[in-house]
Amino acid sequence: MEPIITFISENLVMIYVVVLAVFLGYELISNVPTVLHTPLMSGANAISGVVIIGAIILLRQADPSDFLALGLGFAGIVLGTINVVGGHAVTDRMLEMFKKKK
Amino acid sequence: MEPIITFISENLVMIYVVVLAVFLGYELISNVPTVLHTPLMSGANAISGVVIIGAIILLRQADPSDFLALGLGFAGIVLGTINVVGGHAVTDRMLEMFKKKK
Amino acid sequence: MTIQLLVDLGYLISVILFIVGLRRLSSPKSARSGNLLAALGMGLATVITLFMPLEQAQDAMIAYILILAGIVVGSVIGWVAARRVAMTAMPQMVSIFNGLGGACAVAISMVELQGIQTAYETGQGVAGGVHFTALMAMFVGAIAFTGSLIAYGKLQGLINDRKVRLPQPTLINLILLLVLIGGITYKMVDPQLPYTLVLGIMGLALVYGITFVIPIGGADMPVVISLLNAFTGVAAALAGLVYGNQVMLVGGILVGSSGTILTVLMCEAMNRSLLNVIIGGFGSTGGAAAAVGDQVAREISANDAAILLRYSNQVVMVPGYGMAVAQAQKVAHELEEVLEENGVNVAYAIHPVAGRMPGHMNVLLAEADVSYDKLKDLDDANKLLRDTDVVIVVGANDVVNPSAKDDPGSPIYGMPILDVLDSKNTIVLKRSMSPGYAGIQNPLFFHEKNRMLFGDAKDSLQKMVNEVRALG
Amino acid sequence: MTIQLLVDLGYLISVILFIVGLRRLSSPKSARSGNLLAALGMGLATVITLFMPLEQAQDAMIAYILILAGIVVGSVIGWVAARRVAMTAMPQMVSIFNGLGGACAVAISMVELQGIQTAYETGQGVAGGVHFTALMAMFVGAIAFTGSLIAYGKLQGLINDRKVRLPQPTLINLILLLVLIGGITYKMVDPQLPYTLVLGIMGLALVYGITFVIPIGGADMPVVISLLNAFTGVAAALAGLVYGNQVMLVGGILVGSSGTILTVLMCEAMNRSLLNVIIGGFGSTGGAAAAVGDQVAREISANDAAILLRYSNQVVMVPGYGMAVAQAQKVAHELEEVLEENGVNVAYAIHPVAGRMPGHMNVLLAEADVSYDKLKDLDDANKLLRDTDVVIVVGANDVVNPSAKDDPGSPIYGMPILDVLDSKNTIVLKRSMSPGYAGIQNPLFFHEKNRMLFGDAKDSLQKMVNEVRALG
Amino acid sequence: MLIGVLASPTDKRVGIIPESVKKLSQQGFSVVVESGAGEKAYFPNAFYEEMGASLNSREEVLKQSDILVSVEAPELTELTALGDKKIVVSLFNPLVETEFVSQIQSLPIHAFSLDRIPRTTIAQSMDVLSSMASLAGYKAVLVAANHLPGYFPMLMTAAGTIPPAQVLILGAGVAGLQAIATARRLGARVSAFDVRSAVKEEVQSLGAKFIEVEGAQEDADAGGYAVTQSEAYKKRQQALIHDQAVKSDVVITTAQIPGRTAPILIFKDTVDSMKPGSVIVDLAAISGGNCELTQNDKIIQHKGVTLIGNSNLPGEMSNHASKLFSNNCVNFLSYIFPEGKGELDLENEIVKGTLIS
Amino acid sequence: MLIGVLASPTDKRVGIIPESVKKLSQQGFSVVVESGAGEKAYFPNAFYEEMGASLNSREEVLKQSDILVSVEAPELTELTALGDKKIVVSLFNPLVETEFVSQIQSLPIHAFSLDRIPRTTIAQSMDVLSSMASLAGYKAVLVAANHLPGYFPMLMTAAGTIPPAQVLILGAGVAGLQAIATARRLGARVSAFDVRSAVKEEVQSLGAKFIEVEGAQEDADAGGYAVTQSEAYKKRQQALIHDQAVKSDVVITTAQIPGRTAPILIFKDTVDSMKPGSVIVDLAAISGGNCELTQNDKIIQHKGVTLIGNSNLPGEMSNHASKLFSNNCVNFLSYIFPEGKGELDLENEIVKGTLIS
Ligand SMILES: NC(=O)c1ccc[n+]([C@@H]2O[C@H](COP(=O)([O-])OP(=O)(O)OC[C@H]3O[C@@H](n4cnc5c(N)ncnc54)[C@H](OP(=O)(O)O)[C@@H]3O)[C@@H](O)[C@H]2O)c1
Ligand SMILES: NC(=O)c1ccc[n+]([C@@H]2O[C@H](COP(=O)([O-])OP(=O)(O)OC[C@H]3O[C@@H](n4cnc5c(N)ncnc54)[C@H](OP(=O)(O)O)[C@@H]3O)[C@@H](O)[C@H]2O)c1
Ligand SMILES: NC(=O)c1ccc[n+]([C@@H]2O[C@H](COP(=O)([O-])OP(=O)(O)OC[C@H]3O[C@@H](n4cnc5c(N)ncnc54)[C@H](O)[C@@H]3O)[C@@H](O)[C@H]2O)c1
Ligand SMILES: NC(=O)c1ccc[n+]([C@@H]2O[C@H](COP(=O)([O-])OP(=O)(O)OC[C@H]3O[C@@H](n4cnc5c(N)ncnc54)[C@H](O)[C@@H]3O)[C@@H](O)[C@H]2O)c1
Repeated sequence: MEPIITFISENLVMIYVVVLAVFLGYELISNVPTVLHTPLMSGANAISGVVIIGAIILLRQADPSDFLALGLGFAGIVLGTINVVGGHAVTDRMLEMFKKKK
Repeated sequence: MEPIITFISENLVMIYVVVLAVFLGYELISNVPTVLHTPLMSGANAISGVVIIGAIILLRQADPSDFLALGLGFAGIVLGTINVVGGHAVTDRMLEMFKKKK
Repeated sequence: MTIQLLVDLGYLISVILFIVGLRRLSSPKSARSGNLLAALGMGLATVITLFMPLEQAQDAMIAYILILAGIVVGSVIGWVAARRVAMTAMPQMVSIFNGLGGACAVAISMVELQGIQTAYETGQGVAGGVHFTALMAMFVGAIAFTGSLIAYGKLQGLINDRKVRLPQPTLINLILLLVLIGGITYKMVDPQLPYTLVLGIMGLALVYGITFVIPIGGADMPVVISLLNAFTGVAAALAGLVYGNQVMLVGGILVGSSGTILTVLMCEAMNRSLLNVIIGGFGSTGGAAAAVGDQVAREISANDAAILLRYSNQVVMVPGYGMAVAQAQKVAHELEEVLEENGVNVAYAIHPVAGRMPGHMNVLLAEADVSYDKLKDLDDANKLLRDTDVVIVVGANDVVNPSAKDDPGSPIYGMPILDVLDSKNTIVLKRSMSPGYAGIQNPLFFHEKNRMLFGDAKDSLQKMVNEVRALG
Repeated sequence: MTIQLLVDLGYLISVILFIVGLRRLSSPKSARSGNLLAALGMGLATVITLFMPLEQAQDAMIAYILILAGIVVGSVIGWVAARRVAMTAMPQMVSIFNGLGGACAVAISMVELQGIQTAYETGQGVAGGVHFTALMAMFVGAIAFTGSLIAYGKLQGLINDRKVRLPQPTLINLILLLVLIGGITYKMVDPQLPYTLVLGIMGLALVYGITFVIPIGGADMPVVISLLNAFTGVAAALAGLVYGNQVMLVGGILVGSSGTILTVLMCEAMNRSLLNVIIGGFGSTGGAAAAVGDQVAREISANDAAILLRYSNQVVMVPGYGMAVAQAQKVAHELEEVLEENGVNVAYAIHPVAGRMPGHMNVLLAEADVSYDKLKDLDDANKLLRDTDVVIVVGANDVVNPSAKDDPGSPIYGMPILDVLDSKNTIVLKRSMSPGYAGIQNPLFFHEKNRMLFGDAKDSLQKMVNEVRALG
Repeated sequence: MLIGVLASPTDKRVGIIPESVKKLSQQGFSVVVESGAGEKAYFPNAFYEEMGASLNSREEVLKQSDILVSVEAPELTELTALGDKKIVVSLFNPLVETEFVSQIQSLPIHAFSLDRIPRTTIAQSMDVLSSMASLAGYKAVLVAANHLPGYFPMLMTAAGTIPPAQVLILGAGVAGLQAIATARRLGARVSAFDVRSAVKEEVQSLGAKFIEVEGAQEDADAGGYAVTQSEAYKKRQQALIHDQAVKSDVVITTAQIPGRTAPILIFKDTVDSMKPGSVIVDLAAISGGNCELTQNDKIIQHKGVTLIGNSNLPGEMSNHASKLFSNNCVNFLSYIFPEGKGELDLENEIVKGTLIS
Repeated sequence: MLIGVLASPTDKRVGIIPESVKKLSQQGFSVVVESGAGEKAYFPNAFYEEMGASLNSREEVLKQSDILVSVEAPELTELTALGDKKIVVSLFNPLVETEFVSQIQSLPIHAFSLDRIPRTTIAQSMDVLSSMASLAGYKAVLVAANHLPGYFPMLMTAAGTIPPAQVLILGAGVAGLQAIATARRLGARVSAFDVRSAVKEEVQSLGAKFIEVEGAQEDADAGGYAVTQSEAYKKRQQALIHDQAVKSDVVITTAQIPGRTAPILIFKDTVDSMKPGSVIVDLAAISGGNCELTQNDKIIQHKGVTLIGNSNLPGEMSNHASKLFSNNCVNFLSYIFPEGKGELDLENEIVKGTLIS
């Protein structure tokens, strides 16, 4: 128990951030029309590519001799970037049909 | 500048809390039907009575000889409680008409 | 340590209750429970605050007595006031409550500011952020306080828009605001400045609250109250920062942001901008009443009309020539259907001379496929009207003109009419205050039971249909 | 110090862009800009991360080369893949992308975990929270990774639901999950345990991702992808906690929570519970296709139908006897009106023998007050159909049966029909696959241009009206 | 007071129906009915007796009653034979039957002509003209549809598409509006024309197209009735009506100006150019007709066009027509004699308007 | 091939209208028309000539043509005088006119009776019975409304409330359904009854109430036609119909069983108890009528009830009736003689069904 309690009180504000973000995520999309389910999923998926931030930090912190870290980091960046770039691009294509009128 | 910058980096997570709460507040009620404007205002007003928390803390921290603090604290508690209790009660009355059916 | 965990969790739960409460408050079906949840959150936060470990706690006996006494006194006053107030006076009540919240923020900030002052004077360091925050809490709280009281006065009719006026209100307010900002900046730059400055700032802020609201028209008071409510929220949040208290911070911010949006939404509902409301002052046209001579006909929004209908048991529509002109028969039928879906009984009262030819209404309603059984003729309708909650007069005029009964001087005196005033409420849908075929004014429009919904009948009905649907 | 401020502000702006982006993504009118805003936020966060001061930064040349190379390679692959993919294969693509995001989380967590392992082994202290978080990030990322690949395989038709099956899937999954939780707990309790355990956990998590998705029917894959997307978001957030990085944390949480809700909404749209989807597996009936013999008719939801209609230029409704039975003429007219309001041209194609008496459709549509000018007879309709984007067949059957043209063996061979297949899409509204008056099956239903919308025509049309209205 | 209900030899309607007998007795009147008066309106003697009226011969009814009610005005001889102070309520059509009316003006009776009820809101419940015009408008469409050798509504059938009938209504007063409504019900496309531009809104409120001719004269003091128009206007009007009529399958004319011959709106050459099989119903036949070729109370064929000049269409709907007439009459009697007795208020607008002798 | 169009002495319809002449020539037929054949349907000779048909006397038309089209069957003498292999298309009503048909069966001609087109989806474009029944259903309501001494729709007026007319339709085939639709259009409350329970849904789809009698016999093989019913069923049915009819203002009967006398649905005592002024239109008059009192082609009054036994209502709408007949006929001819010539396919269902000699 002890370490968890410490963790909680140390990161109390962080926990507020998490709780608020959870509610916010819920509220943001709770009124989405069914037609947007797929594009929204795709867009959210692209956002989940933020992990590349982690990969970048990892590589910047990596020892140049630590090939495992370098390799996995590189892999992470490639994979994450595909997720981000491909995700946003594919979402944009899905949403093209909405631009026509009005 | 300096103290503000310090303030910001010291309270960075707090700022996230504020930003998220602002967005959340917006999202929470952005779809409210006009008929609920007044009850919602009243309900929110009751919530804004959280200041009594401050008044309680104030009194608990007050020196028993500091009559100004005691007096203002007491006034704060009375005023705040009226806000909270009266606010919720009045909101409930406004909303009574919604309970009838379905 | 474990107690601290409980406190933290308890506060977190309070915050979540606030969030969920606000959320539920914004939908008619769950609004009541939302209010209760928020109240629960508040209760939880209060209890926790009463007993939580507090570093600088003195926890004097007298303090606890004052706290409990304050809570009891406040609760009783608040409860009784809330129960006693008439339905129509509720906005005023909310305004008063809000003012008190603002006053509370002022009270505690002043104490804190004095503490800070002492700290500065005794040379102890105080974080600049805390000082600033406390000043702002006081400032914002003060505006909310006096502003709300003025709003109350206006709504209650104690302060007359036309009599109590400010010369050059925008200029005065601008100057006041600049002076206030200057004062706060001054105090921040040199915290050693005497406490009198703080008192001066408070005094000016209280004045500013008054001058801020005075120029705004009485009809716009609901918007102002909502805005001041957001101010109180911000004041609470700032106080929360001072105390490093999460519940106050998040709760306050939530109220501040949702209150602001609500204010904007309210302005939108009146087709105006917030700026227009605040600066516009008297120039505003959005008054909720249309006057002919010295008589005043009150208006209703489609939304309020919708809620009135949705929660009725018996609704009667009175079609007239205006329904024919607007070709609103189908939408009328749609409104009937959506109301019936919600368990409301709907009938049509057909006056024998409604329209411009015998059976005009029959032709139109048959076209819209309204069931024959729902059509009531004069006698049946007048019986039904006695048990009717809301009558919607769809572009009829002469056939619901009470002068035919009351005013022997009227050219239509003696004509049987639909006694819509036997019902609890009437809503008249027409485009203007102009008279009908007989060319005579209609006292119904000015009756206290009646509200006008101006606009083309088809549009108005469509709006009502949409609003009733939105009520779910 | 000032740089740190810039970094903090930049990150904050990224987060706000994510929030606003998600918000805008959930409304058709703003969805595109929402996507772009989110992308902008991502770009900003990336640039900041590249250059921000970092305490433990080694900033080796090779690292920067790898970073840039990785970004270039990833961008090119992602971009090309996204541009090349066929409209119909987009869900698969999203699934793949999501899987890669999960893999990325696994990759970085493994590195971090190794670092933590070393720290523990060399006796340096590591906060228990960080260790746990990294383990969870790896675990959740791994499930998202392999799960998404399986979902891709199912959607792409590479994995056949019927052939690739698991015996006792629920049991297997439960056991796997327990073992995984046990492993993580074990490692947490005794952090000194060898790194092999971590590798083992990773391996098992990857397997669990596969066994989690395998039992779920192909038709439910969109829901699964959405769920796995939420997983990736959570993994990102956890990784963010490891790095103490706000953007990752908030961005990840936002995706995690909105993804979860989206999953629930998707299940609701199919009238099922999430549990039912995950556990139900093959038992599920919600397949998006109705089969007669070995022919399969594909279904469409009212929502997708609505969007198809809303963004068309020309829509033609083909009423038949089913419209009469459902008494759907008024709702058909309502759909016509709401589409026309949105700039869509709508006409009705009336087949001479539609219904059960000469002029049956005319009688009904006249009752609903459809303008005579909108009614097209066989010849005009067939001309118009060539330029039609969507045909809605409202309870008609024989009159749109292509066998009358193609199949000399058909009893109605030679009868002129409405050539609805000359249009781009057709949607058939009926209650079942049962035939019409002539008692013969209709190949139209199985045509690739056609989608079925099962249910009473009036209900289906009403749903479409509501959905089109919701599109605003 | 005793009300006597007379039969109308050439009209199928009856002035008071059995249902009204009850109402009248509640108000203190008693009723005697000429035997067989309601027969043609499907109100047999038995129905009257059930409701408490007594039956008698025409002579007796004339002799006994204080108030006489008849749809058709009684013979001059009969009126002359009446005693002092008797009251006669009927349709005297005083603006046209000037000679007859001037003769009865010398008699010591009070004659009320129900066709002179003012067109005000308060008087609407006694307004026989409105009730009858409404019947006529409805019936005119039915008669036209019956004479048209085809369908009114649009039908798309396996044997070809039938386009909707084009119906043109000239004069959109009470009859015209009812005709519009009925034709629209049957599925026709309807256009209408009237000199009074106020009618435009009313026409459109019934879903028909209003044909506008610019520059019409209007007289707000005419109490809702039309006034005669200028020459230039008449030319433009004529051309427009011609164009519309030629396109139409059915033309129904209702244009009247009280006390004058009806305006000619359809000329011979227009009829000549109309489609074979088309139908014209002229409701103004009695005052000369709106069509040049109309013959009162005759149905004629002209180059394949059927011209119907029936002046008493309400009489064809004798049952409902009698019901409405009777209700109007009861409302009128209870208005001028509250509670079944009392002096006439000669200052009252309605009394002034209807009293012709 | 030359098509000859004959006039029908006692029927206002014509078999081929001018518009169809054009279509037929495009398909390789030429057309000769008996002078005046279209007159009564408002298709004057000039219209035919404009479309490229030639005009001639009846004798010449009979002599020249390969195919003869006539609404009314030609005289036996005329048919006998025709040469070999001639084709005659008409309405022979073979199930009833058995004697006449057996006589022409011995002639060396091909006689097609269009009233024998099978009731299948593919044949609908040639189905004269459907087209004519639809006309009859529509017209029946108009005739009823015209004879009813009152309004169909509900009207709430200053002179009292008129309740909507109650209309009862017996037999909901093509004519019955069209009658339902038309009566509903005019604002009546409609109920309908039919032995075939499948019709229930169709009746409701037109907004009318379906009256159900339990236990009807049905025969799926009868091709959509009704079959005769059991005694117990008939009793229940009779009681129910009686109750309904007595409440109704208008009764329209269309019940028929091909080749038999029509079932009696309305008995004398029912008519006796109906309201004075009510109207019965019996579309089955030609096969004996659905009402005991019906007299074919006569309008009679029985105790205040009007009984209309008009057997040829479509003929009253001669213009549209001819148009529909003509289109059916053209579809039929182009179906059995694709491109204007060719041998008859005697195996074809439609040919088999209609060929009576
Ligand atoms: N039934 C008959 O046979 C007949 C025949 C002739 C005359 N009349 C007379 O007509 C009158 C009938 O009474 P009524 O109550 O039906 O009508 P009314 O008294 O004439 O009043 C109609 C009202 O509808 C409103 N209106 C017009 N267009 C509208 C639109 N588009 N949307 C909303 N409102 C609209 C008008 O007010 P705004 O302009 O402010 O919108 C007007 O006040 C009686 O006086 C009767 O005597 C009847
Ligand atoms: N026009 C005439 O004069 C006439 C007369 C007699 C016969 N017919 C024949 O009738 C046919 C007419 O063709 P059609 O295309 O109009 O109709 P149809 O071929 O009979 O098909 C009607 C379809 O409507 C569907 N349906 C029934 N109730 C429904 C409801 N409540 N909601 C949604 N769908 C419903 C039925 O499918 P589900 O059961 O799956 O819902 C059925 O497949 C032709 O074969 C024609 O020959 C015509
Ligand atoms: N106050 C009431 O409640 C009440 C009751 C009944 C009627 N009215 C009004 O009285 C008016 C007259 O009604 P009515 O039906 O007895 O009228 P009417 O029978 O006298 O005339 C019929 C119509 O013909 C039109 N007309 C005359 N000359 C014409 C011409 N040259 N060309 C075209 N049209 C011509 C008239 O404008 C009128 O609309 C209407 O406005 C009606 O609304 C009022
Ligand atoms: N395939 C096609 O496209 C097509 C075309 C036309 C007609 N039809 C069908 O053919 C059928 C017959 O049509 P019709 O109008 O020529 O029929 P019909 O004229 O022979 O009979 C009229 C109606 O009377 C009913 N009837 C018979 N005896 C009765 C009794 N004792 N009591 C009550 N009702 C009785 C019949 O059921 C029928 O509905 C209908 O079902 C129609 O839908 C099909």
